[in-house]
Amino acid sequence: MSTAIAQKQGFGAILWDYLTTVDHKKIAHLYLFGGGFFFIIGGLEAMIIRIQLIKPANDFVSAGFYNELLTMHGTTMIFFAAMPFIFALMNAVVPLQIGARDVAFPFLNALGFWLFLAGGLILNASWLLGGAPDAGWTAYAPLSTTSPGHGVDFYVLGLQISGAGTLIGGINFLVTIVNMRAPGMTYMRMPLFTWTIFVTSALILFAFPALTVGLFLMMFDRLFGSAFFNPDMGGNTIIWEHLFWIFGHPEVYILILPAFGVFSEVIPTFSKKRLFGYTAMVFATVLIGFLGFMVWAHHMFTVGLGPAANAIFAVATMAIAVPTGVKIFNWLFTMWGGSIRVTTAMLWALGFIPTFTLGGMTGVMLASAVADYQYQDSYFVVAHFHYVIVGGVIFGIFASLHYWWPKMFGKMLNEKLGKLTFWTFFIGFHLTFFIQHFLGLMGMPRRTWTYLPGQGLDNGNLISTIGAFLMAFGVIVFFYNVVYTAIKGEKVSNDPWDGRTLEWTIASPPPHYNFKQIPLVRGLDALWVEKMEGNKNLMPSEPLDDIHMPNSSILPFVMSLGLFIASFGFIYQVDDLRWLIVLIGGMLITFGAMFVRSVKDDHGHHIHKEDLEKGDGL
Amino acid sequence: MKGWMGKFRVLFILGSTALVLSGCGLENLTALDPKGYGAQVSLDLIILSIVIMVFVFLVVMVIYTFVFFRFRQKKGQEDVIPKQVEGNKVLEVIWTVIPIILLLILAVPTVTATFDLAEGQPEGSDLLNVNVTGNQYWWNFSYDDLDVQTSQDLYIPTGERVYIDMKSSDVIHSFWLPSISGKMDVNPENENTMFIEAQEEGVYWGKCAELCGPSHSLMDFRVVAVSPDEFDQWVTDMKNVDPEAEPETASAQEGKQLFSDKGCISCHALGSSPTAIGPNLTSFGSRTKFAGILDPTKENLVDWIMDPESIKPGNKMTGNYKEVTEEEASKIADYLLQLEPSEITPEDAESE
Amino acid sequence: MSDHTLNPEKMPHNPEKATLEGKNKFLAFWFFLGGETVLFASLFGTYLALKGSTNGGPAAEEIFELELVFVMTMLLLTSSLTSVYAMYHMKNNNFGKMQLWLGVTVLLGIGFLSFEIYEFTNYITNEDFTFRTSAFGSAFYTLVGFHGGHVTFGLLWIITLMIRNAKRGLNLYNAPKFYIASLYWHFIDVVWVFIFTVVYLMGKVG
Amino acid sequence: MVSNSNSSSEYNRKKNKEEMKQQLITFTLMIVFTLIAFSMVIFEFDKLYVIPVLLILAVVQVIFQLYYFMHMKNKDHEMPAFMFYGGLTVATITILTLSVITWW
Repeated sequence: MSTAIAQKQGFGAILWDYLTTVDHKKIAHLYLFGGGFFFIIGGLEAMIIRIQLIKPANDFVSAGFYNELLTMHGTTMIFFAAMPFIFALMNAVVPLQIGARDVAFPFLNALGFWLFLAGGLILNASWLLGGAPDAGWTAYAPLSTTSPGHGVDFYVLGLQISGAGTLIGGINFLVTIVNMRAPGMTYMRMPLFTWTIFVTSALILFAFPALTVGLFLMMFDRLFGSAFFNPDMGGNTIIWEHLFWIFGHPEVYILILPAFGVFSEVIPTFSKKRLFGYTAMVFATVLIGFLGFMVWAHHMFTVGLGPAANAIFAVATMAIAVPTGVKIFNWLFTMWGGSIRVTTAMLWALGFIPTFTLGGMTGVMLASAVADYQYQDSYFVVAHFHYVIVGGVIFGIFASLHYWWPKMFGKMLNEKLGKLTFWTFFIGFHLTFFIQHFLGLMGMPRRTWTYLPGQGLDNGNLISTIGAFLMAFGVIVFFYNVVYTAIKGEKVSNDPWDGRTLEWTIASPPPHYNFKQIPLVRGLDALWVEKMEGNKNLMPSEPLDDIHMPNSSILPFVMSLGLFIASFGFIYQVDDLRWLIVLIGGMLITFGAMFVRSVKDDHGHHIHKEDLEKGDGL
Repeated sequence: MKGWMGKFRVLFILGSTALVLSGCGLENLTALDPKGYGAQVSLDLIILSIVIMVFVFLVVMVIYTFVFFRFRQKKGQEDVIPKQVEGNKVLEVIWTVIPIILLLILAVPTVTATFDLAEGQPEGSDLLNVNVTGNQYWWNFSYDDLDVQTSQDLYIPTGERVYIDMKSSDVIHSFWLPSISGKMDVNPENENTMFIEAQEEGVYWGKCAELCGPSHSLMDFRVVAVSPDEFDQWVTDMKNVDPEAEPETASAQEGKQLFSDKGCISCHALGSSPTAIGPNLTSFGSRTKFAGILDPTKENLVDWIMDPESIKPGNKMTGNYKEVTEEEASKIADYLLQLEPSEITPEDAESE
Repeated sequence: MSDHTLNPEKMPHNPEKATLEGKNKFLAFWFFLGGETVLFASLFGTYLALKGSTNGGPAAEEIFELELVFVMTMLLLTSSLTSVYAMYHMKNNNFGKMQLWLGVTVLLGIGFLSFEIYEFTNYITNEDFTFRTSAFGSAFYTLVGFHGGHVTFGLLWIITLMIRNAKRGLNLYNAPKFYIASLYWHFIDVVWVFIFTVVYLMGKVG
Repeated sequence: MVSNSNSSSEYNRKKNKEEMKQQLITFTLMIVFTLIAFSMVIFEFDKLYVIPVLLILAVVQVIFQLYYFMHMKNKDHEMPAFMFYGGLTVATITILTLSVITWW
C-alpha cells in the first residue's frame, strides 16, 4: 500500500488506502482533515453564538439551543479541533525530526486516529438525535447528570472514546521519542518542537486517566443509576470538578506546548539564527509541564475550598508565568541580531508574541484569587482563554501549517492569501476578544444566552460580533488557499525555507519509508550544522539495506467502528433494554478485532535494497 | 496593603473616571466602580496586577518593536548569515528573577486579601445572617434570626457586614454581586459563606454566574441596601405581615381567591413561612423587577402569569397551575401588586 | 523479520528486550502503567471522599469480611510469585515450565475472581448493599470492580497468549508479549495491596 | 565461540537463580507484612496507630513488587521509573486533593 499504487488506482483504492494506513504521514493527513472538519462545525457554532449576542434581548436562537451551542463549541474546539491539529503536527513532523522511519507503534497510531474520529462523530451525532449536550464543556454535575434527553450521554461516550485514542497517541509518541531517535541525536540535540511533543505526551499520559475516571463516574450516574454526583444520596459534585480540572488544566498545556514548539522552530528558521537559550527553553518546557499539574484548583477559586487552598493555588499559578516569560524573552532574543524574513508562518509567530503576552498577563491577573472572585465565570475569563487558546494554539497551528504544508503535501500554500488570512484573522480576533475583558468586568457572566438592554453591554457585544465575522472571513480565505494550492500550487524542493532540522533533508512529501538511510546527527539543528560545513546533506549512519516497514491493517478502523456502535447501545439501553444487543454486538466487533490482532502474527514487510537503489521505493 | 495602594488608587480613579464617562458599564452592576468592601479589595488587586502586567507588556513590546525594525532582512542581505548565538546566562537569570520579584509583589497582597475576605463571623457577634438558596432560576433569602423571608430582592443595612450562607436546592449556581463583593458558588451539598458589605445605599444588581440551565442568563437578583434605621423598619414591617389580609379593591379580592383556586398558593408562600417551591411573594408589590428581569408593570406581570415559559424557559412554574384567562391573570396581578407590607421600598435606597 | 532472527539458536539474556519492537513494547507498557496509576488514584480519591456517604445503607465496618479478603489477598500475592517463576523460566528459555507456571498463575487468578464474585453477590443479596444504595456503594463497587475488571482482562490476555503460542514455543516475537503480560499481572497485585489496605482494613478500623 | 556463549549463559542462569532467591525472600516478607496488617485489624489495635502502620506496610509491599517482581531495580529501567514516578506524583496529589479539599 503505497502512494504509488494509490495514484494509479481510483477513488476506492485511495479510500481503502487511507482506511488501512499505518503510515504516520497519512495519519497526519487524516488528523488534519478530521480536525478541519470539526473546526468548521465549531466555528459555525461560534458564529451563531455571536449573532445571538449581537444585540440585547435577542432571540435569534432559543435559550436551550444556545446552551447546546456553547457546550458543543467548547467541546468541539478543544477535543475535536485543537487536539487533532496537534496530533496532525506530531505525526507529520516528529518522526521526520528525529530521523525515524515511523512511530514506535504504527498500528496503534492508526487506532488512535480512528478512536478520535469515532468519538467526534458520536458527539456530533447528538445534533441529529434529539439534542446536543447542554451543560457546558466542563459538564458540571448535577446540571449534567440531571440534564434531560441524551445530550450529555453523547458527550460522555464521545469524549471517553476519543480520550482513549489520545492516550494511545500520547504513549506512542513518548516511546517513539525515547527509543527511535537517529544515532547522535541526544536529548539535548532534539529540536524544540520534538521536546514540546515529548512533554505534551507525558502530560496526556498523566492527565487523561483522570478524565477517563470522571467520565466513567458520570456515565454510571446517568446510565446506571449510581450516586457519585447525586447530593440526595450522599454524592458529591465537587469530585467531578476536581477530576475534570486535574485533567483540564494540563489539557491547556497539552495544547499550548506544541504551539510553543512550533514557534521555536519557525522563529529560528526565519531569523536564520539558532534558538536563543535552547537549554533554558527545554527546562522551561519541562517546568511548565510539571507546574501544569499543580494549579488546577485556580479554576475553582469560587467553589469555596477555603482561603488556604485558594492562596496556595494562587501562588502556584503565578509561578507558571516565570517559565512562560523565559520563553517569550528567548524568542525575542532569537530574533535579536538575526535576519528576519516575514513569511506567512513568521507573521503568525510575530502576531503570536504580543497576543500571547496579553493572554499571559490576564492569566496572572486571574491567578490573584480575590481578583478572580470578579473574573470567574465572566466574559473576562472568556476573553482570557481565547487569548491563550486562539492567540496561542490556533496561531501556532496556522504558523505550523504554513511552515510544514510544503513538507506534508509537496506544495507551498499561497503566501499572499496566507497574509490576507493573517491580517483579517488577527484584527478580527482582537476586535472580538479584547473588548470582552471589559464586558466581563462590567457584569456580563459567561455562557449567557442574552443580556438586558440598558446594562451598558450593547456596544461591546456588537463590536465583538463584528470581529467574529472578520475572523470567519480569514478562515474562509485559508480554506480557499488550501483548495487553490491543491489545484494550482507549485511543487517545492526538499528545503523551501532554508530549514535547520532533519525533516528538510528529505523529499517533499517524503517517501513512505522517510529516510533511505537513517542519518547521523552531529549537533543541534542537524541540517544547519551540515550546511555550515558546506555539506549538502547529512551523513548516513548505516549502509543501504532492506527497510523493514509495518503492514497496513483495517483492524484499527474496525475496532473503532465497534465502539462507535456500542456507544449507541450504551446510550439507548436506558430507554429500551433491547439496545443491549447493539451494545454487545459493538463490543464483540471491537474485542473480536483485538483478538484477531493478538493471535495473527504481523511481522511487516521489507522494501528491498535493489528497489531503494532504483530510487523508487517500491 | 492599603497604604501604598493609595497612590495607585488615586491614579486609577483619575483614569477610571474617564473610562466611566466613556461608558464603562452600568453603575451598581460594574465591578469597575465598587460600592462594597469585597469589590473594593478585588479592584485594588485588579489595578495592582494591571499595573505590573502593563509594565511587563511594555518591556516586551519595546524589545519586540526594536528587534523587528532593526533586524528585518533588507534587500541584498539574503545571503548574510547572522552570528549563531547560543544564549546568555546573565540574561536568562535576569528574566527569571525580575518576574519572580514582580509576582511576589502581587502574591503577598493576594494571599492577605484571600484570608481577609474569608474571615468568618466573629464569635458571639450580632451581625446579620442571611440564608441564601439558589434555585432554578430564582433566589430565596431567609433571615432566620429575624423570622423574615423574601425572594429576589435582598434587603441589607449599609455599613455593616452581612454574612450570607449559601446553598443550592438543585444544580450549582454562583452568587455574583459585581459592585459589592465578587462571587461565590452555591453548591447543592454544602453551605458556602461569604460576607457582603455595601458602603452606600442603592439597588445593586446581582447575577447567577454558573451555567444552571436554559434561563441561566435570566437569573438576576438585586440587593437593596438601605440605612440601618430603614432596615430595622423594614424588618418590623415584614414581621408584622398578615398573609391573610383582605385586599382593598374588589379585583384584588377576587385575585386573592384565584391565587388559591388556581394553585398558586401551593408553591408560593406569603409571610415568614419557610421556602416553598416558588419565590416568596410577601413584598411582591415592591419588587424591583418581576421574575428577576421584567420591569415591574402590570402588563408584564399578566404576561408572566399567562405564559412564564415564553419569558423564562425551563422554569418550574410552567404547567404547575391551572390555566388562567387574561382576565383572571389581571385580577391575580392586582392582588399581587398591592402586596406592599413595608414602607421601605427600593425607591428609598435609590432616592438617597 | 525472518524466522531465523526471531528464533536464534541461543536466546539472549533478556529476550523481551532483544528487538526494537520488544524494547518499544516494554517501555510503552511501563508508561501505560504510569497512566494507570493516575486512573486508580482517581478512583481511590473518589472512594475516600465518598466512603462516609452511606445514605442510610450499610457502612464499611458493618459488611466487610476480613477472612474472605485475606484468602483473596493470599491467592493474588501467590499468583504474583508464580508469574515471577514463569518469567524466570522464560529467561532460561524453558518454555514448558514457563507455560506451567503461567497456568498456575491463571488458576490462582480465577480463584481470586471467583471469591470476588461471591463477595459481591453476598453483599447484594444478603446485605442489601448495591451499586445504587449510596454514594459509598457506587464508589466501592466501582473501585473494586475496576480492579476485578483488570484481573479478568489479565486472565484472558495470559490465556490467549498461552494457547496461541502453545505449539510454537518461545521466540523473540512473543517473549515481550509474555513479559508485559506478567508486568500487568504484578501491577494488578500492586493495586490490590492498596485496595485491601485502604478499602478493607482501614474500612474495618473505621 | 560456542563454549564462550555457553559460559555466558551459564553465568546468566546463575544470575537468574540468584535473583529468584531474592524474589522468594521478597515474597515471604510480603506474606508476613500482610499477616501483620490483617492481625492488627482483627485484634483491634488502637486506630491512631493502626492506620499509619497499615499504610507504611502497603507502601513497602508495593516497593517490593515494583523493585523485585517488576525489576525496577535493574538497569535499563530509568525511563520506566521516571514515568512511573511521574504518574505516582500526579496520583498522590489527586488522592490528597480528593480526600482533603472535597467536603467533608
